Formats: sequence, structure tokens, C-alpha cells
Amino acid sequence: MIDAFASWMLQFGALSWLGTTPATILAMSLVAVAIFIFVALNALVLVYVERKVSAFMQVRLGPMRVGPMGTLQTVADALKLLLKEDIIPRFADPILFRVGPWIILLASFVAFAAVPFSPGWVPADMSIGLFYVVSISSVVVIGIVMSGWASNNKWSLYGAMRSAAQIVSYEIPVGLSLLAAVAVVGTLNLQEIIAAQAGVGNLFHWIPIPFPNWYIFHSPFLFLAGCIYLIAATAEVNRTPFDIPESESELVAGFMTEYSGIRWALFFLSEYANAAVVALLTAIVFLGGWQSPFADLAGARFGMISLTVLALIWTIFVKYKVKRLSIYPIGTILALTVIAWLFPAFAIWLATPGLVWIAIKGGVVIFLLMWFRWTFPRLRVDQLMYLSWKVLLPIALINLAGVAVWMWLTGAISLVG
Amino acid sequence: MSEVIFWVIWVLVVISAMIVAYSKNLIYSVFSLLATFVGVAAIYIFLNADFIAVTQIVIYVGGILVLLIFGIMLTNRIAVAKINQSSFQTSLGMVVVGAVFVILVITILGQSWPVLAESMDFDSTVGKIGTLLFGDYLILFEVASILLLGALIGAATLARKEL
Amino acid sequence: MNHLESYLILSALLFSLGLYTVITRKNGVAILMGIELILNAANINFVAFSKFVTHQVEGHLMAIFIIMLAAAEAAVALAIILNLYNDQGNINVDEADALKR
Amino acid sequence: MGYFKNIGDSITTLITGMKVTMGYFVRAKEHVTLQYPDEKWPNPERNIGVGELDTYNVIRSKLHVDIDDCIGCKKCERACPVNCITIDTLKTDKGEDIGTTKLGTQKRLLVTRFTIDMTECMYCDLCTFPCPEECIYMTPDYRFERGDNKEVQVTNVERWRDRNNLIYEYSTVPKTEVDRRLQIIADAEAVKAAALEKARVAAEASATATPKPAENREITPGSGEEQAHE
Repeated sequence: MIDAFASWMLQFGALSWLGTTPATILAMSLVAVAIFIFVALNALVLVYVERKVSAFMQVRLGPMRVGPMGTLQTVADALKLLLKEDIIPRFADPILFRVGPWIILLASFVAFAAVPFSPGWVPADMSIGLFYVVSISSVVVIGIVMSGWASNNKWSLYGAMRSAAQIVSYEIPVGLSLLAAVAVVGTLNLQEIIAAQAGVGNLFHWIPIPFPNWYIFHSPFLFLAGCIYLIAATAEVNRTPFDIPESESELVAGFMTEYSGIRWALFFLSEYANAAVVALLTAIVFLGGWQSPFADLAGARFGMISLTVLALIWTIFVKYKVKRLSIYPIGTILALTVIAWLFPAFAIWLATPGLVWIAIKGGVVIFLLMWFRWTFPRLRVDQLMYLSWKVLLPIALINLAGVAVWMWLTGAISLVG
Repeated sequence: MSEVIFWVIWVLVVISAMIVAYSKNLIYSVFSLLATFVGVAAIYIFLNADFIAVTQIVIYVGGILVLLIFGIMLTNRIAVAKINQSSFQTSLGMVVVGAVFVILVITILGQSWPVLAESMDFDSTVGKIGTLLFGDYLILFEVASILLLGALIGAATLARKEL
Repeated sequence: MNHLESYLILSALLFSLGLYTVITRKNGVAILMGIELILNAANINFVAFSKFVTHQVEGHLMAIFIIMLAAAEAAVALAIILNLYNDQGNINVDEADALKR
Repeated sequence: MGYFKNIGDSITTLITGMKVTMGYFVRAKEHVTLQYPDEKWPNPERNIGVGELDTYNVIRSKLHVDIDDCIGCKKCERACPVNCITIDTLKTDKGEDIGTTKLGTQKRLLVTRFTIDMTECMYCDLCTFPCPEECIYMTPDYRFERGDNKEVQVTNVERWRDRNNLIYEYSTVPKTEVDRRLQIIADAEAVKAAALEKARVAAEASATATPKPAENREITPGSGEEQAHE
């Protein structure tokens, strides 16, 4: 993508005096800046959404004062954080205290380098993209330990050590569950992983219900792998119910106890960037990335109709269950279906892979993470380790073997070389 | 441009390794080891070894470095953020290591290495490594896994309070 | 960057610094860090020769086995160091001479 | 088998919990609490059965004074069992007309201060009965928040106590007017005191002619009056 972008820039008269190398450097910088803006905006939006989601789940309204429906609340908070006094404790280590948040932010920021946003739109199309993203995410733990250590505060240190133990433990289920998908597709390149999930096929290969060829519908084992990945990845980005590194009821705020102002904002940025990476990776590996759930024009129309039927059933169910009729979901989907039937262009657009699909899928996963966060209570440290080593790890291992058996049964691989 | 980046990383690796070797503060040593590992990973990328580079990051940075930090934290009474470490035989060590380094450099520069002319640009080493690992080197792979299992059990047994 | 010698010199530097760390430090963890430096130097050599001399990925395989070995060694060594700390209250290797006395 | 039962229990309980929160999430607007400053709960209109007059048949939430009808008789201040009402009055000049109450009584006293400390008030309603003009009464208004920072003529101790902004000042006489009248009174007093001083000096001058023992001087009527004026 970088090279294509650079040659595209060189087409223009005003930029043609640039050589190939400066144009490449410029393209790299622009892409990096764009990703950084994405990370910042992502945090702003996600903080607002998270507040609203948490408020609704706790029967509140959330921020309502700043801006319409409180939309500018996070902007106000960001400004407040930027203007706050920058405090460094007297007995903290001055260098490591400053460096730590930057390492965390950097680690979660460079993970985006391999994430494909759209066909051809990937900052660096590397052959080991999946492995790269997983490995870069593990650098975060060094930053956490560094900040926790440098703060010279026992709560920070406890939080950092818990975080390190947690991230290192949960890397194994993450790796094994991703490996299940990699075993099916046979490549680590994220673009190829997505490209292999194109089209519509049978659910679990044999049940004759048309489902997208996403890996979560590929086999029961990969479905299980997706669930394991989501759980383990939630733990790896330190989100509730696995937020024991910063559990405010036990450790004040864990490794970020001593931080304030801009450095604390960096922690926040990286937290939501990590959540976005996990959501995008789930969408890419298990939900088909930028692939549309509909194969073509007919598929789009058929898909919209089945969605309408599903929404109708859901509406009737809701009416029966809670004695209240909500017409908005069914109305929206019905309108979309009618548009898709009347205007083939819209249906074709629906069937076209692109940015909007990965955004929708990532958004769904992020909402799932928020749902987990505001539903489940925090685990204890020993329960956390129990879950990782005694539940997720054996299940992921057996699951991996199950994927191989499934591939053999469906004829994807044969035992005779 | 790649040339410049390469030498920057080269110098970075050397400086951070020197901090590891010479720093009085153990914490600075272990955290500059992070820079060394990441720099070496970048060097691997210059050597077209993408898989090794990422393995380096995931195992050295995500695993071994965390283990080392845990080792430091568990074996010190932490009242201040700074942990001093002492060295001994520094001058003698300097002499020996200097001699070793000089011998190595003389060997490296004095040798005419059988470098092949055409440059090797793999697209990806992953497939080849996988084929070899599960083909010719399968026994080695299994032995390695048994070794890792043994190390895991051994470390867990040793680290228990009641031995 | 396209010379084998630049990688070999870097490897030699890392090896020497690692060796220096191993023979001068008292702290057990610091010695472990030196060993990691030495292993990294060996890895660089393997991968560099694999690129410039053999054009095969066997060197990469060796590097992978070395990395794996380093992981196993670090785990066991740290367990030993923890026992040393429980035993004598610090992890200075020059004081761990109970067998000599 | 406890292991698998544990996992199964975990999954079912997790799904139950997620169902609960999702139920709240989709129906949050129905259950959400009152958004107080924007929405207000209507006052209950029930008869709580105190007294016969309709005006007293209200929820006792806040004392209110129609200060235009107050004649400054201080009966409510005396009736209050917790001394939460403080009234200061000033006599008006001869012939000055400061209006009549709604019952037609001519007002004679200028109410320069009428404060009700709602932190002390215990809502006993005892102050409303003695009022001859029916100008102090309980209202059902339960909202004590005030945006204005009216200048309350209180002492420092009371001002500290009013950090919650709950001492209500009902007097509408401006401070300048009060100061003006106090100045006039003080001037008059000064004139009176000067006249007395003059008389005393004259008396002393006559007394030096025939000296008297010093201890008797203190009980002279002139000096006693001077002390009282101070």
C-alpha cells in the first residue's frame, strides 16, 4: 500500500519533484499519522460509547451535558487531561517513569501496521501479519512493568506484576485459538486469511443453511476457537472481567496509580487502541474481515430477506415476551430490504467487500467487549490463572486437534501424503 | 534510506547492549535489554528473516524479558526504584573480553567468506521453515518440545516453596 | 547493510559484551542477561550466514531452536535463582559457595 | 466431572447475566431515574389534615413569608421553638407611609431583616398561627436550590453556617436604605449625647467649685446615662 500510495502521489505535478525514496518516506509518514489520528479518534469515540453503553446497562443516561447527548464530553475530558499538571513522584525513577507510557502506546500503535482495513488497504502487507500483531501486543507488558516499577509505589508494582503474569499466561490460549484458524487457511498473511473467507456456503460445511464462509461458521471447533480467542484477548488487553492489574477496589489503579494528565491519557489511548486491535483481529480471523456477508447481487437480496424474516421473528418474540412492540429494528431492515430489491446498485454495494464491513464487525466485537465489561464481576487472581491454564489451554489444545480431524473429515486434508 | 536505518539500528543495538553490560543500575540494564532485543529483531528483518524477527519479539520480549524482570522483582527488597548491582574483576574482564573481541574481528575481517553473488530475497520464510520443521527436522522438533516440557515442569518444581 | 561483515561485527560486539556481563557481574539475573546477549549474537550469525552464504533456511531453524533453548534455560535458571535467594538472602553468585566450605 | 460442571455452570450463569444487562440496555429509557433539573416530580395534592383552613392544608416543605404583608410584630420569631427566624425592625419616621398589608393594617415598622434558617427549621408550623397578617406560611415547594447569592444581612457566624445557601432573606429593604436610616438615628443619638455631655460638663464645672469625694461621682445620674448611651 505504501508503494502504491507513493507512486500515486508522484503522479501530481506539484509532487513529482520528489524522488521515489522521499515519496515513500512521505507516504509512510502520512500513513503513520493517519493511523495515529485513527487511534486518537478511536479512543475519543469509544470512551463516549462505553460510557453510554455502561449507563444504559446500569439504567442511567450517562453523559448528557456537554454537547448534544453529551457527545463532546470526551473532548472536554481530553482537554482537561492535556491541561492537567504533570506530576512525577519524587522517589520515582525519572527516566523509566517517562518512557513507560510511550512504550505501551507505541506497542499498541504499531500493531495497526499489519491490519488490513479494506482490500489492498493495509499499511504493511506482511506474510506473517497475524503473528506480528500477536507478538507486538505482548510488548505492552514491558511498558506496563516499566511504569509500574518506576512509580515506586506498591500498588503500581502489584498491578504491573499481575498484569505481566496475566498477559504472558493468556498469550498461549490466544496463540492456540488463532492457530486453529491458521491451520485451516494455511497462511499467516491477514489479507489472504480474509480472502479465503469469501462467499457463502453451508453452515459448518454440512448443515444446509446458507451462511457466509467465515471461519466462525466453518466448523464447531473454529466457533469454539473464536470464543476462546475472545475470552483470552479480553484478558490480554486487561479489560473487565480480567482487569485485575488495575482493579480499583484492590489496587488503587494498578500500574497507573501515580500517573496523571497527559501520561495517563496515553494509557487510555493505548487501552482503547488495544481493544480496537483485538476487535479487528477477531473480525479478520473469525468474522471474514472486510468480506461482505452476501456473495453477490442475488445473495444480497436473499440475505436481506432472511434478515427481515429474522427481525420479524425477533419482533414477535419481543412483543410476546415483554408486551411491547419496537418497530425500529424491523422498520430499518425492511426499508433496507426494499431498497436492496428496488435498487440493484445498493445490493451490489452491499455485496462488495470494503471498509464498512470490517467497521461493522469490529464494532460488534467492541460492543461485545463492553457488554462483558459491564456485566461480569472481576475475577480473583487465582481464578484468572485457573481459567487460563486449566480451562482455556486444554480446551484450546483439544480444539486444535479437533480442527485437524474436522479438516480430515471434510476432505480438506488427507492422511496419505 | 534502508542503509541509514540499518546503521541507526546497529548503533542502537550496540549502545543498549553496552548499557546492559556497564550500567550500575540493574533496572536500567534489564530495560535496555528490551532495546537490544527489539533492535536485533529489526536486524533479522534486514536479513529477510521475518519469522525469526517476530519470534524474537514474542519469546524474548514477551517471555524471557518478563521472566528476568520477575526475577529481579522477586529477589530484591524494593524500597526505591533503583537497584544497584556490583561488578568484580572488571579490569581483568575487560582485558579478556577485549582480547576475545579483537580475535573475533581479526578472524571476521581476515576471512574471505564464500558469499554468494545473487542476493536472496525470500518472499516469506514461514512456509520453508514449516516444511523443514515438520519434515527433515521433525525429530529435533519433538526433542525440543520434550525439552520445553521438562523445563516447564522443572522450573515449576524448583520454584515451589516446599521443594 | 549488504555486507556479511557488518552483521558479524555486530554479533562479535554483542558476544563480547555478553561475555563481559557474564564474567564481571555478581548478580545472577545480570549474568542471565549476559547469556541472552551471547545467544542473540549466535542467532545473528546463523541468520546472516543463512542469508549470505547458504541461501537456505536451515540457519533460521537453528535460530528458532536457540530461541527455544533460551526460553527453557531462562525459566530453569530463574527458578534456581529464586531458590538461591530463599537460601542465602541475595543472588550474588560469588557468595554461593556453600559446597566449597 | 466437577470440572465440566464448573465450566457448564459458568457458561449458563454468564449468559444469564448478559441477558439481564442486555435487557436493561435495550429498555434503559423506560427505567431511567428522573433527570431532576430538567424533569420535576409533580407535587402531591393530598390533604394531610392539619387545621381547618385550606391554606394550612399543604405539605410542609418550606417556610415562606409574604414580606409585603409583614408588620414586623415578631410573634413568629417568639413562637419558633428552634429560633430559626430572625427579625430586625426599624421605626419609621413620623408620618411616613410604607404601605398597608393585604388585611388593611397600616405598617409601622420597617422590616430590615427577616431571615429563616431552613437548616434549623423543623417544619412544626407553629409560627404560622400567631401571625396576625397571615403572611408566614408553609409551602409545598420542596426545592431548596437557589442560584442567586442574595446579600444576606447576617453575622459572620451565620454566614459560615449558610454555606449551604439555606438561610433565606425575605426583607426587601436595600442595605443602603437601612444604612441611611441607621445613620440618621446615630446622628440623632450623637446630637443627644453631645447635649448630655455638655450638660454633664456644666454640672462638673459647678461641682469643682464645691469638691466632693470621688466615689460618689460614679453614681451620679448623668454618668450612668452616658454609659447607657454607649
